[in-house]
Amino acid sequence: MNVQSALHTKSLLKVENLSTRIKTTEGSLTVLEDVSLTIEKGEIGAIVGESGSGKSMTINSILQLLPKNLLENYSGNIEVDGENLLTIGEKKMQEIRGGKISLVAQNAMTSLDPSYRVGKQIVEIMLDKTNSTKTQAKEKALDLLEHMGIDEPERIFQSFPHQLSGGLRQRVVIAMSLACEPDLIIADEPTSALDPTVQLQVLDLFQKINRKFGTAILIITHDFGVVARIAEKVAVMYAGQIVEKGTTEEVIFNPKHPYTQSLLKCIPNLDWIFDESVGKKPLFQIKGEPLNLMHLSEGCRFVNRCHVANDMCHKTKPLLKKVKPTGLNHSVRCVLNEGGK
Amino acid sequence: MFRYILSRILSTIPVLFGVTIVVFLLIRLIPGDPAKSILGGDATSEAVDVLRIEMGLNEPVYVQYGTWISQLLKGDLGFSYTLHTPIIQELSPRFFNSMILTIASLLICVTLGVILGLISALKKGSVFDKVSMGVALIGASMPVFWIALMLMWLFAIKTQIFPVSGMYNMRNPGGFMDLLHHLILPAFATATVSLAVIARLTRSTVIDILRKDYVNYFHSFGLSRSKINLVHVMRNSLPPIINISGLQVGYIIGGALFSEVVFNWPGIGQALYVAVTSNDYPTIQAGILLIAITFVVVNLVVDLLNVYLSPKLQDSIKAE
Amino acid sequence: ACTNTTTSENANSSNSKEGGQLIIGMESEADVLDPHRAGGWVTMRITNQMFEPLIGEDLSKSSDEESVPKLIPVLADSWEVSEDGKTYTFHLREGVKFHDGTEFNAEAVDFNIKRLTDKDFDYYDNTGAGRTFRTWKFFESSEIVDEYTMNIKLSQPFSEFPRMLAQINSLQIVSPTAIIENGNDSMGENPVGTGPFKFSERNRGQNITLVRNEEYWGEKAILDTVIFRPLSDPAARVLAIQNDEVDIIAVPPPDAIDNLKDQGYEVISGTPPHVWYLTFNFDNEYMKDQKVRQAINYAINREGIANELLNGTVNPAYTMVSPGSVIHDADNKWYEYDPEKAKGLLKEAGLENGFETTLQSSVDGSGQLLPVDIAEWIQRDLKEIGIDLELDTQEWITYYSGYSDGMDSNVGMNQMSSGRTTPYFLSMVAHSDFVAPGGFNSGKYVNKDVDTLLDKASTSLDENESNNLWKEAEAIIMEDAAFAPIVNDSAPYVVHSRVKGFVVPSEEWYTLAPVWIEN
Amino acid sequence: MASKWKQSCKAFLNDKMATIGAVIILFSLILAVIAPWVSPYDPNVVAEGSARLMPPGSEGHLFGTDHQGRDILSRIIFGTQTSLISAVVPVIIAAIISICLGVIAGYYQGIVGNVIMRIMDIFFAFPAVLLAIAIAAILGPGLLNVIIAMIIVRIPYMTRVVYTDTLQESQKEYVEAAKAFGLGKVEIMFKQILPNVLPSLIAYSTTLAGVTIVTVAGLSFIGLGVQPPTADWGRMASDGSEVLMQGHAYVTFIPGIAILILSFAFSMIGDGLRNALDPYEHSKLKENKKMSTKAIRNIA
Amino acid sequence: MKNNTLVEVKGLQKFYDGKKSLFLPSKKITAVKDVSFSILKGETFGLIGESGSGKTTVGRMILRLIEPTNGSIVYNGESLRDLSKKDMAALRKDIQIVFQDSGSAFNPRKTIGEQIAHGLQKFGGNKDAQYIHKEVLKMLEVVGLRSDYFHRYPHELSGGQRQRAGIARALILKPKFLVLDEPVSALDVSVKAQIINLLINLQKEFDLTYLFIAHNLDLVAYFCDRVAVLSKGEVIETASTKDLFRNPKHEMTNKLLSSILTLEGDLGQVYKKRTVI
Ligand SMILES: Nc1ncnc2c1ncn2[C@@H]1O[C@H](COP(=O)(O)OP(=O)(O)OP(=O)(O)O)[C@@H](O)[C@H]1O
Ligand SMILES: Nc1ncnc2c1ncn2[C@@H]1O[C@H](COP(=O)(O)OP(=O)(O)OP(=O)(O)O)[C@@H](O)[C@H]1O
Ligand SMILES: [Mg+2]
Ligand SMILES: [Mg+2]
Repeated sequence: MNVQSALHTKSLLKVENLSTRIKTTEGSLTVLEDVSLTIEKGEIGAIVGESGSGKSMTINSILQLLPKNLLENYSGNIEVDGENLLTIGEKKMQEIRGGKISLVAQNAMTSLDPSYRVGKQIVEIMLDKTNSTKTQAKEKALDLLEHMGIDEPERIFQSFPHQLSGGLRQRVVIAMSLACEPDLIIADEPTSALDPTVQLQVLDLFQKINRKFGTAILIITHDFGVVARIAEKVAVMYAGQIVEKGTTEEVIFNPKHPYTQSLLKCIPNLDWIFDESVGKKPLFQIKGEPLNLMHLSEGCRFVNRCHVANDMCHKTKPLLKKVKPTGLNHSVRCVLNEGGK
Repeated sequence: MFRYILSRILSTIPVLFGVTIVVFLLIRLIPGDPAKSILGGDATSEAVDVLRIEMGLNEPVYVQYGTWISQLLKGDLGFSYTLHTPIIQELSPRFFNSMILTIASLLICVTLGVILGLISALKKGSVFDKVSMGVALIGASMPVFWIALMLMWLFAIKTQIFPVSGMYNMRNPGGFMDLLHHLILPAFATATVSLAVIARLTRSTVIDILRKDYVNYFHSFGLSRSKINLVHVMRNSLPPIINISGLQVGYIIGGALFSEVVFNWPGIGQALYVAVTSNDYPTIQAGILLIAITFVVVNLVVDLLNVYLSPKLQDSIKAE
Repeated sequence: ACTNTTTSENANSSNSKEGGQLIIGMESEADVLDPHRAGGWVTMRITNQMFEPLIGEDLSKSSDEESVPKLIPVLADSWEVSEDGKTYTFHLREGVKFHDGTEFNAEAVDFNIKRLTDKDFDYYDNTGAGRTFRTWKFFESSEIVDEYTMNIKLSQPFSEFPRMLAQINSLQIVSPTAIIENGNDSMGENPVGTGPFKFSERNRGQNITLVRNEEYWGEKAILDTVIFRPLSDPAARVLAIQNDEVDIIAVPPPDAIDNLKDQGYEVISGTPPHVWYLTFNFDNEYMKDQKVRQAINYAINREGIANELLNGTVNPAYTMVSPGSVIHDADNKWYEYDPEKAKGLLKEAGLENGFETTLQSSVDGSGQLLPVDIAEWIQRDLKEIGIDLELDTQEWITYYSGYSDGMDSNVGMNQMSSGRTTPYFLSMVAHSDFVAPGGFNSGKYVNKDVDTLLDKASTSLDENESNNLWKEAEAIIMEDAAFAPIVNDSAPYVVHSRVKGFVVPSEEWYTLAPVWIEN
Repeated sequence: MASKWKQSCKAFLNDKMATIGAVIILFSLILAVIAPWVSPYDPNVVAEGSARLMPPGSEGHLFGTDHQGRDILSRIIFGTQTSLISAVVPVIIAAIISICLGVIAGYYQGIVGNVIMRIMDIFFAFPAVLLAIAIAAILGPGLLNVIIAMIIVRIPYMTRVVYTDTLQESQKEYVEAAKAFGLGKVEIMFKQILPNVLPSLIAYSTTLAGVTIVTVAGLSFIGLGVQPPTADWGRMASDGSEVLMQGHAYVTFIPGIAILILSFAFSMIGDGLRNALDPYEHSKLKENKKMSTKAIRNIA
Repeated sequence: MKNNTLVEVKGLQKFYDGKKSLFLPSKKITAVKDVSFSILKGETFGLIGESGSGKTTVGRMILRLIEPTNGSIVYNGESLRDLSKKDMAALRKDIQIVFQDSGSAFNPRKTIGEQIAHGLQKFGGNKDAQYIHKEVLKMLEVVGLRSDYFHRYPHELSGGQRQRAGIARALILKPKFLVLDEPVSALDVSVKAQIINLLINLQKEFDLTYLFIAHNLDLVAYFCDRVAVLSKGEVIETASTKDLFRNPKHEMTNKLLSSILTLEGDLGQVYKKRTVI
């Protein structure tokens, strides 16, 4: 939204220098390092990154959903409305979950209990989190379903998850996440399992919700197309770190990190279809494979795949720093691009 | 739905048909002459011949099968070689007694097994989990007759808390409480192995479901773990637990044979034991058939129950 | 053969005794309660309380008091035999009623005889006929003289016929009305006889309950009810009596007996007509040799089996004549334990280096004691004299039905447990008429002299003469060593001290009419 | 190839319980072989000078003597032979037959598969123990007949495991890939699919071997097992019941414990194998629960 | 024109029997209703459609991995459905397939090398083990895999590497025609680009013809020369990529196109913008 406002008001969600370590059979593993991001009220943000880059881990850390036997420790700060989630305790945390922040699950197919009617599941959450009666909750649930652009809310309410198509199920999950009127919805790859046509509808729905209820949305995706369509600001993740963040325009049209640049170049160029004069350009290709967190070197994590890396990159650990001349919010984690070129 | 139930019921017919063939063939395969077995070793060969004709043993096999089936359908299970009585008279009261034992064992192993498995799953990796699963594995590795003997030794001989045998105290039968008193040891002996199996399965099922996305998803809404466990985990563990419990009925009926013998429980298993030791083939045949039919019916009920419990299955059936 | 004396003299004081309930733990479930069809002693002990024969045995005396049960008139007041020994006339008791209220008379007896002998009779019973064919071996016809007089004609004299009739499943009289009304099979489920007890209920595997017959023609039973409870596990029987769940148990495990005695239970036993014996196979190359048979007889330590293995619940047997039989003479011992003599005999037979052969045995069965344990004991004894015995064990019924087929030539011997109060038992095991396959003479022992003696004995009309003939036959059979008698069961029952009047006669069964419970 | 086995071995050896199980089985295998040399007495004959029912710890009789005066330790040692044979032989033979039936039924899902599986269904209508009893009763007692009965009883269960796995595997794309190369049906079934089905069958078979020991003991109790005087744990445990009441519980107790230990050892190995033989187990984080659930369900 | 056609599919149909129980009437499931198209030598032919529209079924029917219920498949002038088993087997080395789910496309219990070698063992003229080994290593190099992957098991490879191995396996027999069933759908953007580039290079190098099946349209738009749109088992539109994307005739096609999200908005808008300019 408004870039300046961030400076003055308290942010809705503010993650600062979050690092998360988990236990694995081969020892402890830092899956998130130095992750910082903020979401303001009513804002739509996005996190992009390839598989395994730590997107889901970020969300699970924010909501503290990592199972005890997996989590080793968190460090850093996670503030919601000024309250530090890492210190408020499990009971308060439970109120935040679903109350202030709710999740749209990555996989709507498996995130609904197959044994209960979907309506009952929405109502269950309402009854648990608010003081409403059953009939009130049902009414509200039907209302929500209608808002989701569902024609026959009553029928959907009475359906079992498996009776619904992927798109409908995703809508139900979104309705569920709205059940307690949260301030922030975090959606983990809400559309990657859907048909492209349905994906578009769901994205539009998010936008509608954002406008209508003023709910802030943090969307997780690996698709820059989605980011471009919906987000106001975006953070790009690679190997557990945010490598670049800024407004969507800044990041997409003026990417500073070689990784972001490469990713964007990987998107096929369709000019040849519209422009007779150009032929198909070969796709840009990042060399190598996504990084395995188990084998980290001391320098930049992207160094082995980077097309501009030099010796310095191997040695110095880059920090996330503001891109100087351009934007106030545009930051990048690259020694070569600090302060821009 | 009705059509499905009907078709499911009908689909047991070929199985039952196969079961009768297997059971019929069993007795065909015995070496020796059934007529002679009936009359005993010192009967005249004339008497044996008469009986052979009477029993239709000179007919071709398929005719014999036909006769046998048509008698079965009339409720005639045949005639015992050694007891010289119509088998139905021998087995029907015993069947009832066996059901008492089976149901009691089932109740024990399902309730205890589920509780044990559930706690173990929720406290996965804890001492309780390790101990109870270790014990469960041991429980599943013991012969039922041995468990029965050991229980008997401990609770009926050493401590005399429970009676050793029978269903009632003959001197002064004390109704239901008396029955219960007599029931506990054989029921536990029969239930042990299944208890272990159910506990293990419940544990792995619950662990599986605890890992499901929807369980974690509900947690992300701040619902308490205990509530999720109660509402979602339990509900979704139900079908596999019912499934395994249904299958355990077979094991329990098999195990009941041993505890019935050890505890002198007047059930069908005891009759089978006597029949086996005296080579009373028609009774073996009838007993096995009766149990198989019961088992088929139990499986049918379990299937239908599972359909009832699984909305997805119901729908795929409706779609047919 | 016998005169009519009145029954049960010790029952005269019955009015002073209370009734009550007696529970008997029996060693297995009873089979069918139809006395003609019943197959085992366990069942006969129950049917004997409900059914009565024309001529019976006096079961009220223990073996000690009377080593052979006397023949007594029961449903027949008296009987006589014709000069030629072929016609028996029975004068039936008047005023006897079946439990179903119908009248007992000559027609009823005729009905019963026909049920067992007349193939064309509507109520002919194949099973019953098969079971009793030895009794009816020489039967020709029956004839109703008047309402209470019956004639039975035989084709040849048969001195043991009355005794055979008294053997309990030969001619126990069942109610014709009950059979005509409910069919031939009904008697097993709803027994109707004339005895001192009547059938009350049966729960299979749990109990068979009899109640006193208040209408009984003779001295009424004292007990109100008798419950027979099947407890097939020996240990369970012991526990049941220790826990006071039953009053009497049959066949206690030998190891438990001392303990039970210490705890104050009475152990009552008798000398029923029972022999556990080996039959030598005359088709076998080694067993053909009399010396080998004798050697084996000498080599077996019968005392050891009786006292060590079976803890004194049996007695060593030195003859094939059953104890409880008129001609039994306990002092006449053949082949007492003498391994050296046995070795000598083998040497004489040219087998000093020993040989291998097989002993067939059942693993269990009615009256079988501990067949495998005994067989293993014999195995060890024979090893001493160089004979390697291989055991071939089978389940009882399989074994029993194969028994009368005889043995294959490679089998040396097999084992049986049997006996009768009548000396006719000798014919059953040793007469060539009963040679296997088909008969009880499983070893195919044939000796013309023995045959002649046995035939004479069974047709002789003079009791002394026939007894002498039986004894002569016994001597030859034993000299031939056609068998090796091992032990005689003493049929121990463990009885609670409050049970009075329970007597084990020289039979495999008993009567409960004189029994009472002392409070 | 080698690395895969190494990996599996490592995973197996890391599993403490499975290793213990393997040690037990190995030990009893050795014991079975050297029984005639290590057994203090002839198992079937009363030793010179020993009495009946000597309690455990008596001189010269570590486990005491039984109701016939035979040395229980010697009988236990010799009993390993019959126990191992009756556990392993039926399972191996049943496994071989089941592999053929199950793979064929799973791959040809048409009439052939249907007929095979419907026949199996019929056998599923009988509780396994009872079917074993019925078959053994009809064949008559004896070790060989028990083995035959156990083979027949185990086939339906193992076939079903092979069948469902084959069904699952044959829907995977590597089978299509093999078809695209024009591989024959037999090749696909036994060279492509079978190696993927085998591990879970091996694990399941091992568990079943443990169950089989227990079942065979039950048959012995009924008198259908190994015939006397051959030493057999099941028979020993059930014969001992005669003197159990007289306070000689050890005559039953000791062979029962032997059965328990051996059967337990097989289950432990089964569990261990289930985890160790799974190629995904080493690389992926997720635990593969599918197998054990199925295995447990099928034992009944 | 005609002799330039490599594969021609006509009136292809596939029904499945939905029968579940002996006592219930069976119901036919239509997987493919009516599909006809032809693929020219050397081109990349795209097959797009929503999920469940029958794309995979069509692809596999061409290889006769699934037996069609009706219709004809002509490859290089030969009617595949009329071929004997033996002739078909011989033709298999000409037509190969790359699967979507690289996880299950490899036998988990055989090494990558073994599985790539399979085709050579079956069809290769030279069955010498050493020769085959060499060939496989060559192929691995072609698809950009190091030689030490030869001895690895499938689960030891990443998704992208497995997909390369899948391509190597398909190419080892030097086929002329490759069916690519969503070969990159499961991959990350960066890896996707690598694979597509590889496919394009291979096509040039080996003179391949592709049938490219996808539901993600951006790649189809980039990669294919001609496209057929499948909906509910029927081909609703076939055209060259340019024509199709510029001038979608069918409403369904239009919808599909609009769902392609580019950085500048969805393709529908982009196109409108472009044509206005
Ligand atoms: N249970 C776990 N044990 C060990 N490592 C884990 C676990 N869960 C996640 N990781 C590791 O943490 C890193 C981040 O995983 P995360 O799930 O956040 O990725 P993601 O960006 O959400 O990927 P995707 O797009 O596939 O969902 C990965 O490298 C992953 O291997
Ligand atoms: N073996 C089968 N039995 C029954 N129905 C089948 C079978 N295989 C496919 N189908 C059905 O045929 C239809 C077409 O399936 P197909 O897999 O070809 O679709 P697709 O276009 O490849 O979808 P996706 O994009 O999801 O891969 C689907 O509705 C499917 O349910
Ligand atoms: Mg994720
Ligand atoms: Mg597909």
